[in-house]
Parts: sequence; structure tokens; C-alpha cells
Amino acid sequence: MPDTATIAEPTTLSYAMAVNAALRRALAERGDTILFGEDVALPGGVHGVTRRLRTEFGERVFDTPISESAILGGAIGAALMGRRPIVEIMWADFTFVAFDQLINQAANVRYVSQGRLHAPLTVRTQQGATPGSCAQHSQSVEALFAHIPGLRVCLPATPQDAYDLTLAAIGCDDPVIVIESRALYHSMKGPVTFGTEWPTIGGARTARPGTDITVVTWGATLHTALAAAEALHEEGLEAEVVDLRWLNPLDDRTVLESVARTGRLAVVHDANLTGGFGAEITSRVAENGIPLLAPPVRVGTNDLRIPAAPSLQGAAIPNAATVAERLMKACTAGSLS
Amino acid sequence: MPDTATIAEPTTLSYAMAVNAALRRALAERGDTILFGEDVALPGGVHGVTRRLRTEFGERVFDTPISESAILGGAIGAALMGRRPIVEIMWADFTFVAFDQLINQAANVRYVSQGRLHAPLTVRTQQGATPGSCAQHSQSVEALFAHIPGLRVCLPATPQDAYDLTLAAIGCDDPVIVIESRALYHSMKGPVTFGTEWPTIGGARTARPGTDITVVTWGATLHTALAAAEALHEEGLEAEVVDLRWLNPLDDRTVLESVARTGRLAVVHDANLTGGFGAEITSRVAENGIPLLAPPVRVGTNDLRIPAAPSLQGAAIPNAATVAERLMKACTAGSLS
Amino acid sequence: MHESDLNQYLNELTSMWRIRHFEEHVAQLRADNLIAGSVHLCNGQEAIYVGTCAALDLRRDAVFPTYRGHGWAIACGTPLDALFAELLGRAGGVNGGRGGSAYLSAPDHGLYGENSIVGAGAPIAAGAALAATFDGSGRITVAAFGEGAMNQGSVHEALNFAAVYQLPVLFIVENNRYSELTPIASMVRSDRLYSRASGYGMRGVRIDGNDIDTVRETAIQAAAHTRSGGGPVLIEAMTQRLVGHYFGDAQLYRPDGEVEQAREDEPIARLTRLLAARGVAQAELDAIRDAAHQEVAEAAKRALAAPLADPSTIEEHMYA
Amino acid sequence: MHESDLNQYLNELTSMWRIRHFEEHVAQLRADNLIAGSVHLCNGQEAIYVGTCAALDLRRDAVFPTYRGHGWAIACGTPLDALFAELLGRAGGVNGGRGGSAYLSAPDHGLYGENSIVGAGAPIAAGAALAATFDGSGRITVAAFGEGAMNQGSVHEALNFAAVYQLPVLFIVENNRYSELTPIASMVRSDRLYSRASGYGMRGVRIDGNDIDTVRETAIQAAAHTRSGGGPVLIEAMTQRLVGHYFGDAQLYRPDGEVEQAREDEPIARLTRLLAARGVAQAELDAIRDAAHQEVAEAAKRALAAPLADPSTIEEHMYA
Ligand SMILES: Cc1ncc(C[n+]2csc(CCOP(=O)(O)OP(=O)(O)O)c2C)c(N)n1
Ligand SMILES: Cc1ncc(C[n+]2csc(CCOP(=O)(O)OP(=O)(O)O)c2C)c(N)n1
Ligand SMILES: [Mg+2]
Ligand SMILES: [Mg+2]
Repeated sequence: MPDTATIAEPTTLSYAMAVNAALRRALAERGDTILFGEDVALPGGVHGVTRRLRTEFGERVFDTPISESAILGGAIGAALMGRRPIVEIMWADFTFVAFDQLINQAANVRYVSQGRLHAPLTVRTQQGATPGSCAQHSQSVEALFAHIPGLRVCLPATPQDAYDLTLAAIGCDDPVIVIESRALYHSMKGPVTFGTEWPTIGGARTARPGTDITVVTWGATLHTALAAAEALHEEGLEAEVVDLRWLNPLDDRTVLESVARTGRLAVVHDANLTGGFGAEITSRVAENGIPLLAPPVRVGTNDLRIPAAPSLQGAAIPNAATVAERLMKACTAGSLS
Repeated sequence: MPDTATIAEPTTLSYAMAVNAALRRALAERGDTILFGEDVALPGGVHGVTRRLRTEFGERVFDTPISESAILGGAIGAALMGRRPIVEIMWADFTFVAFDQLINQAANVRYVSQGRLHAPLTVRTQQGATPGSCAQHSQSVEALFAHIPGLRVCLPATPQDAYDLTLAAIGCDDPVIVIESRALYHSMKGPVTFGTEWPTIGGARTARPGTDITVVTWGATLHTALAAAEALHEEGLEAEVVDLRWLNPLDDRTVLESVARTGRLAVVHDANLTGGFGAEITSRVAENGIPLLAPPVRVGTNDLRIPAAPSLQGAAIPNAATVAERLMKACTAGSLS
Repeated sequence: MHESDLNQYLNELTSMWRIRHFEEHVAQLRADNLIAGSVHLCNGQEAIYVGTCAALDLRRDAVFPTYRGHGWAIACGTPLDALFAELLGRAGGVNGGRGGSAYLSAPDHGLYGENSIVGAGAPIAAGAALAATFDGSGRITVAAFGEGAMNQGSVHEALNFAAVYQLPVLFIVENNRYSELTPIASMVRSDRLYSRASGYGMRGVRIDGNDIDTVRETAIQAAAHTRSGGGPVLIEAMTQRLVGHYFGDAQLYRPDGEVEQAREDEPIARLTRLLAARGVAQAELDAIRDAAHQEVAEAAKRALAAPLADPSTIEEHMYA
Repeated sequence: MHESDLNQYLNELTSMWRIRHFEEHVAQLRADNLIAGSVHLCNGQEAIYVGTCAALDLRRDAVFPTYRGHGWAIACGTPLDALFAELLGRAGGVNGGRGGSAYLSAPDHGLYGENSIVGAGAPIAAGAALAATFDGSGRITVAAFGEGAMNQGSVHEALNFAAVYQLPVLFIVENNRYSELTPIASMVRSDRLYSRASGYGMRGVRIDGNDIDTVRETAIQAAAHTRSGGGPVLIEAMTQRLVGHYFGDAQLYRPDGEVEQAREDEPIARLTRLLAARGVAQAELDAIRDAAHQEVAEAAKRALAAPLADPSTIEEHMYA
């Protein structure tokens, strides 16, 4: 692999290898980084995301016991002492065995110490359902993290963002949860420009411009939303698709500005609806008094556990067709008053 | 204490003793109940909520090691086998050391087994900030539970509800999280009618009727909202205060019906705003297309960690004065379009 | 050899073959993309399941394995059709396809559920044992998990919880040396995991988990001990998997020759050698293997012909 | 007695008195409602803090105690004014009043933070020790927690994590027999908690935590051992609290005579008796006590006169 830091021409990488390139750059350029987690070092990660890093960076990259509290607590302690740990929690569903270390520990460090201490750790994890994945390996749980003040949260949806957001997370002086997409790791390839600047956190991206409705989404669901927008286009409707990328910090200005133009709002996510982050987006638009031509729409999984069978998963989780149908209805729905 | 089950005249009880009366009745009438947790048996609970139950019910009430995963997992296992466990997690903040047992375990039992198994357990906990309570003992975290399909969630705000909702939770054949209020345990006394029926889950309550704005709230914040409504009343404005009581099942009909009448909506909670359950309420009203005279308002804690010093806590968390001010503004704000 | 002993061995051989063939069929179905997602096979660990279940009364006892639980399910007597159907996402699966390979249950057969969160089943099994101290059932429970799970907080809490109340639960550590792709030796400083038991005031033993006699006799003793109120027992059963952690694992982390050696030491080969040495005809041994194979193949065929889980049912059974 | 030994003892007596008087002042301030909320006092456990800190170099070492951490803070050298101010919710508190009694930190003095989640500080302390294996600092860390915390999953994970990487961390179990209102004997089957260490392949010892000599010498040895790469050490220091779990605890759960006996065995009384027996004049011992008292009283007075934390600052320091 070429020296990632000095290349300006885009390279085509899978989502997984884009994360790998970011980790490699961080380990190479920042001597304070260390990387650990279950199966991340010698095996190179169960999804291959961390491969070759152990070979290249030696003991700064190491495997751990199956002890998520020790992994996260260990990262916090090392961060307090000036390291910049990058840890992997293999599935977002597994964060719950050690949630305390994120909510009650990492999130409190800076505020409670009045900034005397800080905990610049990056927690990489991944989420979502894939055919056959069981109910304990399928949840989309970003809303839980996004409700915790003190934690930065992002969900890259493209190889470029997998690269940029990972670096931004590592560079951030606060704890950041990077929620990757298992479904995209090897299925999605795309151009990645490495750049020379170190990316910083925050900022939504308008993934597709449009005039008829604003569709807010994040993470792997972006691709569902884009496919639905394409279907709308064939019906003569132009959806503007906003990829939030970061739930914290939240770039609600991009959303508000877009909705003010289109007059319609839909939020699409894989997570279940009640208490999902879609509610936050809908609320921000409402409380800012942005006039809407029709009620806002949230598309997500109904409030269900996730079944393993592909036929059931397919019916539970939004797909391009069901999203397109909902968007179409939203575009043609009557005025509010 | 009199035999609680047969008395129709209201008795005056503290919030804590109302919970105690419900637990006592459940243990007396349902032989399948067992009750355990840290310090709940011989000491009668660190807040005295479970006092005398060990004496009365013997080994069905017992103290545990400081092992929240074992407590919750133990309750699930016992529930699978036909017991009806009632466990205490001393502070809601501590659920995070064992969150997996609620999210990935209890919540999945019925759905994944197609109803062949079920886990009728009740998790009692309490939350909120009280003067001096530290950042790890002060959070209001109901939104996290309310985002998990499979978990029922309630927050009693009065002694009567402390009694009724606790019984309803215990009687429910699914896992229920009862989030009590530490601040109310001994400070709030009120009439409790024991009744003869066993209460069932669900249902909001209109705690104060009004015509000018609908104020949706739950848990201890109800009293903040009622005090604010009283202040509004002195200004000639009538707020209708809806106490949700249950976030799951969510009685959104009562909310929608009220907002349709008042044309204005405010949600008030102690939890921090972003991703709080206020967003869900605001979204339900918006997506149902209920016409509003002014944008909806969410009042909560800004997205902060909770400081211990009373002077700081007072500034961070909504109180009657700050809520009244926000409600007043909401009542006088101009029309949406 | 007594006739009853011989029969027992032959039954055990049948059971182990049933599991082995099941797993081999699953591997093929997964390779053919008829099963979707991760599958964790237990080839080589069969003696643990068959030997332990000999000590259980599955009308009242309850077993809590992990994602690597097909062998437990079969040893408990779960019908093969319904198991295949579950993995194949069919309506007739033990959980109608909702559980899948890694999170299925069959409580009618004492299988109270696989668990795909490492360590999470241990406190649940302890709780099921706790229920037995109230309901007069005489139930004991089994919490089974891998050696890697011994470093998970919930297992620690479960062990102490069971010890303090002397709960009737057996903790079976299936020590197959690896946790996913990482050897246990790099995750603990002392690899005598059974020795942790004494710190909780609990019995702990390490046994040869590939020897059906040892597993069965240890389990019978331990079950009697715990059923009679003697408290929990931790059994560290040494074994090896003959396959990868999950289907598709290239196993680059395993030293040369390890799997070959494991094939010599695996429980079916060992029991087969023992029976041959004691005079059982090769033809009889082959017939047992082949009958199990046929039973499994037919079950798979029936499951494949059954209808997929019906998407219109997804809203059912969320709440009481 | 050598003069240097004598001086050391006298300094230790001063330090222990400083802690004791601090806690007694806190109790009074809490009783007067000048301090709000729960306070957890460490009266009777002072030798653990003073003895352990003798083994530390607080310019680089890091201590992670619990909510019962005032004694550690003082033994680390945190200024009393800023500690009182923190408990009193003053702007000049070590954390400007944000941490409070149960969750304060003073990293300038090696106090990387109390923790009010039982057991949660242990993996963090292990992580701080992990950093030392990369940064060349020679740092060791101390994770201190009560005996009840030994049943928490995170402590188990931290112990194994530290053992497997041979991290430079001391785990100090302050065994004061009770966890809140429940005796340890009812939460474990084997109460020899230090014996759990061997299961992790780690050194574990139980010591008399009320004997300043024993604590200091054990800590010095253990610190040298772990600092030189010998791996973590678990020290179970037996002690008793002279007061309730938190302020206001009526301690009905303690058997008659237990607290009276504890007053005989507590470390200040013991060191005072030892020094008196070795010929130190009662007047000198009294003077030490009184000087510490005065130092503490004056600090409290200054803190009480300082301004409260300023509500207009609450939005500061949420993020970088
Ligand atoms: C809490 C949690 N952490 C990590 C994982 C990912 N994971 C699945 S299996 C496994 C290895 C378990 O090893 P072991 O306990 O030895 O059991 P084996 O798979 O060898 O049977 C890991 C780390 C998980 N499922 N749950
Ligand atoms: C995870 C968690 N569970 C429960 C509590 C409540 N709690 C606070 S202190 C305490 C007792 C701890 O006992 P021990 O570890 O012996 O320490 P000691 O208080 O005696 O110093 C408990 C249960 C908590 N703070 N955190
Ligand atoms: Mg293993
Ligand atoms: Mg204690």
C-alpha cells in the first residue's frame, strides 16, 4: 500500500480498507496512538479491518481477552495518561456489557474535572443486520450513544468518510464512538482521497441535491435512501438526501436549511422508531418552526427485535422500495393546515 | 400496617412506603414473586423502600453481592422458570454495568422464542439529581430504556402511582423497568387507595386540565410542571399537564387529543435534551399532523453532565421558574405560518 | 463389557455421530448459501454434550449454551428437522427462524437458549437454578461457555452468585484453546482456568473433554452433588474444535499439525477405537455412523422442503 | 528507635490525624447541611492510604480510589482547602464543585479520580498502568476499592487484564467487612478474597490494614515488584470503618461491641500506643493531634468563606 499521507489522487478502496488506511496513518503519524481489542492484532480483526497493523506497528497493536469493560476502561486510563487509544468493540451490541465505561466514565472525564483531565479515545464498532444475523448481533443503537453528553458519535457511510471520520475521531480530544457498517465493509468500494490535512469532527454532507423533500439519514442507511431517491427521480420527484455523518456534534443547520427549501422532511434509519434519532431530527425541525407542506415522516424499523431469518429481516428493516413508497406519499401529502 | 389488599379508604403514604405497600401485597398475594438486590433484605434498602419485607417473607427476599449482571441475569433465569422476580438496581446509573442483560437478554426472550418463553421480571430503580449527588448518581436515563423494544418502562410520580404502577409492573408478563424518584421517596406523601383489582400497565393521566397549552411530562418532573402550570394560572393561562406515566406502552392518544384541543405543546423532562424522550413526543405530534399555533417546545437539561454542587445543579436542571418562563413564551408565541 | 455398558456406548456413539453429521450438513448448507450468516460448528466437542446430558433429566433440567450450541440442542433431544428448519429460516424452525443458528432455544427439550453474547448465559443459568431453590422441582441447570468467556465480567458474577447461594448449577467450560482467532494462552496468565473456582469457594475440576467416559462420570457425580444441595461445580473440559471458529475461518492461527493431531484425539475416533478394541465389529460401527448420517440427511431434506418464515408474522409475540 | 524511623512514624501519625480530623469536620459540615448529599467517610482506614502513598512517587504514579476517597486525596497531598471547597460546592474546589465528595480528582497530586461506580476504577487504573508500558515514565498505578467490589465484573476483567500484560498496578482491597449495610460474609462463600489472585496468575496477600508498618512495607515491596515489571499485585488490607457507610447510617447491622473493639484496633490508636511505648511523650503525641486539628479547622474555615461555584459556568468544559 502506498504512503497514504502524501497522496492526492483518489485510490479505490473498500470501506474496510479505508478504515484500515486511516488507522495505519494514525499509527504512523501519531506516536501516542495504541490499538487494541479482541482479535484485532495477530488475526487482523474478524472482519479484516485491522489487518497488517500488528506487523507494521508491533506491540502498539495488541489482542485482548474477551473483556469489554477492561478494554474500554483500559482505553480511558491510558487516555488519561496521554495515550490516544483506539479500541474495537466487535459489535455495537456488545458495548452493553460495558456501557458504564462509556456513559459514567469516559463521558464525564472532561466536564467533571473542569477540563483538567481528558480522555481522547476512539471506540470503533460496527452495527446493523445482515442476513441471518441474530437478535444480539443486529441492532442499530446509535440513538443510545447520541443521548449521552460528552460522547462524540459518527457513522461513516462511504469509503471516503470511513477514512476521514476515523481520522477525525482519532484526532479528537474527546471520546468518540465510530459506528461502522458491517454490511459495507467488503461490499462497498469507492474512491478515497487521503489528503494532507488531518480531518476534524462534525459536518453533514448533502449526498444528493433535490427540491421536493429533504431526506435525512446516516450510516449504511444512506444507500437505502439514495436508492429510494433514485426511484423518486424516475417519478419526477427530487429528494435532497442529507447524510448527517455525525450525530454529535450535530450539524442541524444543514438540515434546517434544506427543509426550509424543500418544505418536506423524512428521516430514514435502520434503528427502531420509538426513541430513535429520527425523533431528534423531526423535533429540531419542528421546534425551529420551519414551515412544512406536510407532516414529517420517520421511516425505520417498527419497534421489534431483529429476527435472524432473511425473509423476516427483509420485512422488518427499511429497504429502498419501502422507503421510496413512504417518500412518495410524503411528497404528495397535503398541506399541514 | 393494615392488610393492604382489602382497604378501600385512602391511606396517606410516602412515595417510598407506597412502593413498599405494593411490594408487600405482591409478595403476599403472588407466591411466585421473589425479591432481591443489594441491601434490600436485612437492611430494608438504602432508601428504606423494602423495609420489613425480609421479616415478613423470609428467604423470598434476599440480599445479593454487588453484581448487577448476576442480579439481572439471575432474575431473567428465574423468570424463565416461572418465578416472578422483583429486583432492585440501586441507581438507574448502575444499570449500565449490566445493560446487556436488559437489552440483549430480557428484551429478546419473548420475541425470539415466538412466545414459547417469557421473562416476567420487574426491575425497580430510581433516578434523578438531588443536591450534591455526583455525575454518576444523577442522570435521568429513561430515554435509553424507552428505545428498547421488548422492555416496558414506567415512571411513577405520586404515591398512588408508585403503588399502582409497581403492581402493574409485577403483574405484567414482560420485563418492566420501574424508574422511581429518589427525590420523592420521603419528601412526597399523598393518599393511596389500595383497591382490590390488580392494576394493569399503560395509560397516561391528565394531572391538570387546561386549554392554552399541553405540557407533557413524566416522573418527578411532573411536580415541576404542575408548579409551572400554577404560575401560569396566576398569569391567566391554563396549562393542561399530561403525566405519561408509561413510556412503553406509550399512550400517545391522550397527548394527541390534548394537543389537538390546546394547539400548543411543551414537553418537560429532567433528562438532557438531545435524544431525550421529549423528542419522541414532539415527533408523534408532528407526524400526526396536529396543527399547532406555535412551534413545540422541549424543556430539559442542556446537554451537560450533572455537576454535584447544588448551585450548579440548580442552574442545569429545569425548575418551576425556568419551566414557567418557557411555557409562558410558548403560550404567547406567534402562529406557525 | 457388560451389555448395558455396551449399549450405552453405542447410544453415545450414535448421538455423537448425529451431531457430527448435523454440523457437516450445516457447513454444506452454509457453503451453498442456503443458510445465511455466521454458523459456529462444534465438530470435535461432541463428547461434552453427550456426556453431560447423560447426567441430566431434561424434563426439568435446563441447559444454557452459547452460539456454538447445535451439539447441545441435539444432545438434549431437539428434533433435527426443527433445528435444520431454524437455521434455514423456515417457519417450522424451533423459533420459526427468529433465533437462527446462534440464538435458538427449545425449552420443551430443556434447551433454554443459546446465547450470542459471550458470558451472558452464565448468570441466566444461575437464575434458573435459583428458581429451583423455590419451586421444589429438583432442577439443576447447565451454563456452558468457552474458555475465553472466563474473562468476561458476567461469568465472574455468576460464579460468585451461584457459590454464595449454593445454587444447583454446573458451569461447563468448553476449553477448545481458542476464542475466535486468538489462543487462550495470550489472554490469561494462568491457563488453569478451573483453579479460579476455589477463589469462589466452589468445586472446580479439569477433565479430558474428549473422553466420553470421563465426561459422563464427572457430570453424573457433579450433577448429584449440586442437585443434592452441595453447591455449584465448575468443570473445565479440555477439547479441540476440528473446524474454524465460524464457517469460513481459514484458521491461519493454528500451528501446523494441530488439526491433524486433533483428529486423532477427537471423541468419536476415540470411542470408535475403544469399541473396536473391545470387540465391536467394524461393520456395526460403520452402520451406526451411516444410520446417523441418513437420519440427518433426511431431516435436512425435509427442512429444505418446508416453507420459509412468513414475513407477515413479524409483528407477533412482541409483548404479552 | 532510629531517628529517621521516629520521624517517619511521627509524619505518618500527622497524616493519619489530618485525614481523621478532615473526616470529622466533614461529618459536622454535613450534619449542619453545609455539605449536601452523600458523604462516605474513611475513619479507621487511614493507615491504608498513608502507608501505600509512602511507596508511591506521586509526580508520576496515579491513584484511583472510590467515593470513600478523601483519605487517599489527603495522603496524596491534595490541599485541604481545595478538598473542603470541593465538598462545599465552592468555585475553588479541586473540580470547582463539579465532582463533589464522591467523584473528585486532583491529578496534580496523582489523584486521578474517585469513582462512584463500584469497581469501575479498576480497569481505568489498569489502563493508566498500560500507558506506562509505552511512555517510559516508570509509572505505577493504584486501584483501590472495597471488598464488596470484588464481586463486580469490571474488577474481575481488570485483574485478568493486568495479569496478562503484567501491568504495573497495585490492586488494594480495603476490606472493611461491609458493603454499605451488608456484611461481606453474606456475599461470598469464601471470604479469603486475596486467594482469588492466584487464579489470575497474580500475587495476592492479605495484611493487617490497620498496622502502618505492615501496610507501608507491603506497599513498598509490591510497588518495587510491579514497577520493575513483575506484574500486578493484589493486597487485601483488613480494616474497619469507625463510622457508617455514609453519613446518617445508623449501623444497626453491626453487632454489639464491634465498633468499640474497632476503636481499640484502629490505626491511629495503634500507632499512638506504639509510639508511647517507645518513649514518645504524651504531650508530643497530643501536639501532633492538635496541630493537625488546627490545620484542618483553618482550611475548613477558609473554604467556607470562599464563593460558591458560579452557575454561569455550567456550560464550560463539555468538549475540547
Ligand atoms: C460480549 C461479547 N464479546 C465478544 C463477542 C464476540 N465473540 C463471539 S465468540 C467469541 C470467542 C469466544 O471464545 P470462547 O469463549 O473460548 O468460546 P468458543 O467460541 O471457543 O466456543 C467472541 C470474542 C461476543 N459475542 N460477545
Ligand atoms: C455498580 C454499583 N453498584 C452499586 C453501587 C452502590 N454502592 C455504593 S458503595 C457500595 C458498597 C461497596 O462496598 P465495598 O466495595 O466494600 O466498599 P466500601 O464502601 O466498604 O468502602 C454499593 C453497593 C454503586 N455505587 N455502583
Ligand atoms: Mg474457545
Ligand atoms: Mg467494604
